[in-house]
Amino acid sequence: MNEHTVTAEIVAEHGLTREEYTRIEAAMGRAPNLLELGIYSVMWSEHCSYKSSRRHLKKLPTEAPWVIQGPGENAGVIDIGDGQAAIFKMESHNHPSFIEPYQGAATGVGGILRDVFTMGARPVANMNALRFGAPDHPKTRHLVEGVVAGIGGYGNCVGVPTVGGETNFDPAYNGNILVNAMTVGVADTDRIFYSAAAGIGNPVVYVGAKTGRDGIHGATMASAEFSEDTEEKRPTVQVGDPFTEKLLIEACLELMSTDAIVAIQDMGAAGLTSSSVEMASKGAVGLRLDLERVPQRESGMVPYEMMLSESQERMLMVLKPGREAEAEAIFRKWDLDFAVIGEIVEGRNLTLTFHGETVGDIPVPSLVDDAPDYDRPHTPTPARDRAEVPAPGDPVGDLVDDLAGAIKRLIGGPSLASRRWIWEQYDSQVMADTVAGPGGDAALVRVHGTDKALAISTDVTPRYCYADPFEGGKQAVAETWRNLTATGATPLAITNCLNFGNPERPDIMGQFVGCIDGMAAACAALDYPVVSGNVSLYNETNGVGILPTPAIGGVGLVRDVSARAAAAFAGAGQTILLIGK
Amino acid sequence: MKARIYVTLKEGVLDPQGAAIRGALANLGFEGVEGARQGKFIELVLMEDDRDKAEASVKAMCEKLLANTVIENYSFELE
Amino acid sequence: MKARIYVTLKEGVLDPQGAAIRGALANLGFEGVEGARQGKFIELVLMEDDRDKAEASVKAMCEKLLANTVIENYSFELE
Amino acid sequence: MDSAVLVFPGSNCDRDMAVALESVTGRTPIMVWHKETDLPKVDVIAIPGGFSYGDYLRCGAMAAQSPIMPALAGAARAGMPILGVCNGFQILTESGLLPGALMRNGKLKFVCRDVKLTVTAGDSRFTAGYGRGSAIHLPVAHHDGNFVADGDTLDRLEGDDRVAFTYSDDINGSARRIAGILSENRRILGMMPHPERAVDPLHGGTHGRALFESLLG
Ligand SMILES: Nc1ncnc2c1ncn2[C@@H]1O[C@H](COP(=O)(O)OP(=O)(O)O)[C@@H](O)[C@H]1O
Repeated sequence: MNEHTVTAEIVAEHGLTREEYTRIEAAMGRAPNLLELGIYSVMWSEHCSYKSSRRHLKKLPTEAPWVIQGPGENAGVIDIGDGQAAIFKMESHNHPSFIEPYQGAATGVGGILRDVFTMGARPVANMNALRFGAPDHPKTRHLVEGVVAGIGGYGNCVGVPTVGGETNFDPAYNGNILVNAMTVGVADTDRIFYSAAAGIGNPVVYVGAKTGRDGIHGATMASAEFSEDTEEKRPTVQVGDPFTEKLLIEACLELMSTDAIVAIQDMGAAGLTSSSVEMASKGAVGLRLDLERVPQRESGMVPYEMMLSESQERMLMVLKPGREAEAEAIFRKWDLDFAVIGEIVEGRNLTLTFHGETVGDIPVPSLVDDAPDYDRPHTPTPARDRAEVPAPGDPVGDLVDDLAGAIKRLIGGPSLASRRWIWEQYDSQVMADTVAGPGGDAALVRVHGTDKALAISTDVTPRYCYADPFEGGKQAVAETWRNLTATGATPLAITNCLNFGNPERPDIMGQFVGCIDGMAAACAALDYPVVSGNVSLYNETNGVGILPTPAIGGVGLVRDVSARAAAAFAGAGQTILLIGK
Repeated sequence: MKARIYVTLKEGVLDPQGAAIRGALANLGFEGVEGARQGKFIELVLMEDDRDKAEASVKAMCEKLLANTVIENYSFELE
Repeated sequence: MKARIYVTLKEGVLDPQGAAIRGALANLGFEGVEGARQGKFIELVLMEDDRDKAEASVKAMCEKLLANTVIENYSFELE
Repeated sequence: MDSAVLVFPGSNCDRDMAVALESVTGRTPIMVWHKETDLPKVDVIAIPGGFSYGDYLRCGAMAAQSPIMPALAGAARAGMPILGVCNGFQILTESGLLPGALMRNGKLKFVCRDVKLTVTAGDSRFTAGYGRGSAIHLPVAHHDGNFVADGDTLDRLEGDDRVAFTYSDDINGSARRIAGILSENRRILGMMPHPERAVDPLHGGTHGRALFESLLG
């Protein structure tokens, strides 16, 4: 099998530094083979290991009496009363969406949905936070059309309403658009599923779509700074299949209504690698996968490709012994692949076999606990001159004497113009529980069969974060809090997607640290914890970074939806009050 | 001059439509369909009479608009 | 045996996709595109070696599923 | 009144349809999986919206070939009231139970919004509660709602008073702004707008209720 010897060049191609490679050799007590190197490169990528951000994320408040599960699982879980929980998370799909806007955005929606239904929730709402380059940049129109069509194409088909989001334009995103997608789901608190594997001898089961050679290296790609030739290389992008995802949602929820599942994890950006490693790591068990049993879409696939494939619409789970047939019947009914591909074993190793031969054997703790954790140098953002900060839309300084003209220009400009063109392409009403869809302060989605509603809002103002990361981070959290409050909801918790440039630059790292400190301060002051999130770094092309963009997704609860508030003035003769300074 | 353009997914790219077609044909009792791929078929009527010019122009149309060369291949015939 | 199937809109059926292609090509500066129609191109791999049987079977597949004969025509080649 | 809702892989308005039917009829609808070959004894059958088979190939094409469809055709011949909404309408045209076809929207984009409709048809099992000519609002949410048929068919539909609803504005390029049509015996209705999304005051409108109430007779 892995007859390749690992050369310095191969190490570099995997996005690992010399020091990181030395660490791998030390952890393994020998040189890794190519398959093992591939697995380390995935697990130690910025995307999976959070090596530049981990120590800073620890500063965010994550606890409150209503938090059932904070960061660390597939999604965060909060208690919404009556034995029910809201489960939610936000995630980025920035680089793939720049390369192939339709499929990049579509698979972004697919990925975040899986994070949520993996935990036992039926997804009830999608949101999307989008940043594009200047409206007159030659690429912008194509990117906007593709991203919006992709989000709609996936979300509409799976039958989850897209109820809101936000859209900004700024030249800083010309070479790096941001596509952040959020999903909110609802589960019963006694039916929440986690990823920790357990039970020596329990079967490890693969379900969903077959594995192809999709996006091999995709996870490492998302961690490497773009250079101008990225488009030429045309890396494999994944094609999403929302129809299969819809079947997967129904099949998983059907199996989850039994007690056959021990643990379950979706195959995210790093596919079989991250799912199997995370399940083994959380459960402190060993895991063996017999790779020839993986359902394959293409012939001649080798273990390296199977472990690194990013094929979509797949899940990994551990079942209780003897429950395979029952589970298989459910997945067959939904025309999905089902295969027992391994088992939980003694020890702490991930052991990979292929036709009976051991092709890889890695101590799991070394993949997770020994992953690099960098304290990257960071310099605080200097106080900026007004002129340095992007304007809040079209300038109206010349119209001081013409208020109507100024308002017209403002609401006609790209920052404030109506987003109807976008959200009319999304089915915002399927499931028939949307009480307030796009167009207001926060979306309201009734919890099916109750009088409660979840309020959801995504916000951040990147130019504030650029001017002053601490105040900008604070403001983004506070804005979601205000938007939720404005519907009559009690804000409960947030998720986030932290989009920044190259963390190896101290000024960018300074923006990152500043925003986190600001977010932490606001969350603490508002008793509004962070329960999940995602970090996307290296959003930079040829040394030009994006504006610091920590997108916040807030979720709140309206106990009696008939008592909600709406944004529109309801009639003539009513009193208008201004609250606050 | 007429151009008949075929746009197909690259090898190895997931083709959900093709897979669904194969499944539906099997459900309908058509056995022995080993593979199915769905692509696009575009017909253009061109004002151009010069074959070489038409060829260059259709190629450019495919690259720029008709095919998404990240995931698709194209081929064409002129007549 | 392989089947290459072309599904096209019947004459007289308005083709919004074709019209959009034509408009987009014009916007991109491609002049002289007089007409554009978009159809489907489906490739099947069949286990059948008998040409006549394959032909009958593909015809049935087109009639039953692959084309909607209210609005579409189809044609195919076997190879 | 008892009802059944057909469920195909990829249906996603099946629950919404069931909730709407239950809220009007007071009886829980029977959900019928597409692989069944018999229909339960009910008074109305609904085919819900969604993306059966992912809308791959053509919307509704694969669902129209499902095992349950011969039974549905039999029920149709026997005069059973059948309601197809959105993807359900597409399935009805693909299976030949209603004439015409639904193509990609004229502007090629998915469109989700409230639209103004005219109830064009006189009496039918579905429209009786509205009264001919009344103006109503219902949501649409579709990518392929552009109704196409040849001129003769369109003339016949209009001449026989079988156009149930028309859009007040051009929403999707539909021939003669047709939003919904009836079968020859007036007992099958296919429509793109979603009445089941307009039965509860929280939906923002309740003009869909009268359609279900008409069924109660
Ligand atoms: N990408 C999007 N997807 C869905 N809805 C969106 C999107 N962008 C904006 N919206 C909706 O448009 C409305 C206005 O957006 P925005 O100007 O960002 O809101 P605000 O500044 O009031 O928070 C909001 O209701 C929002 O939910």
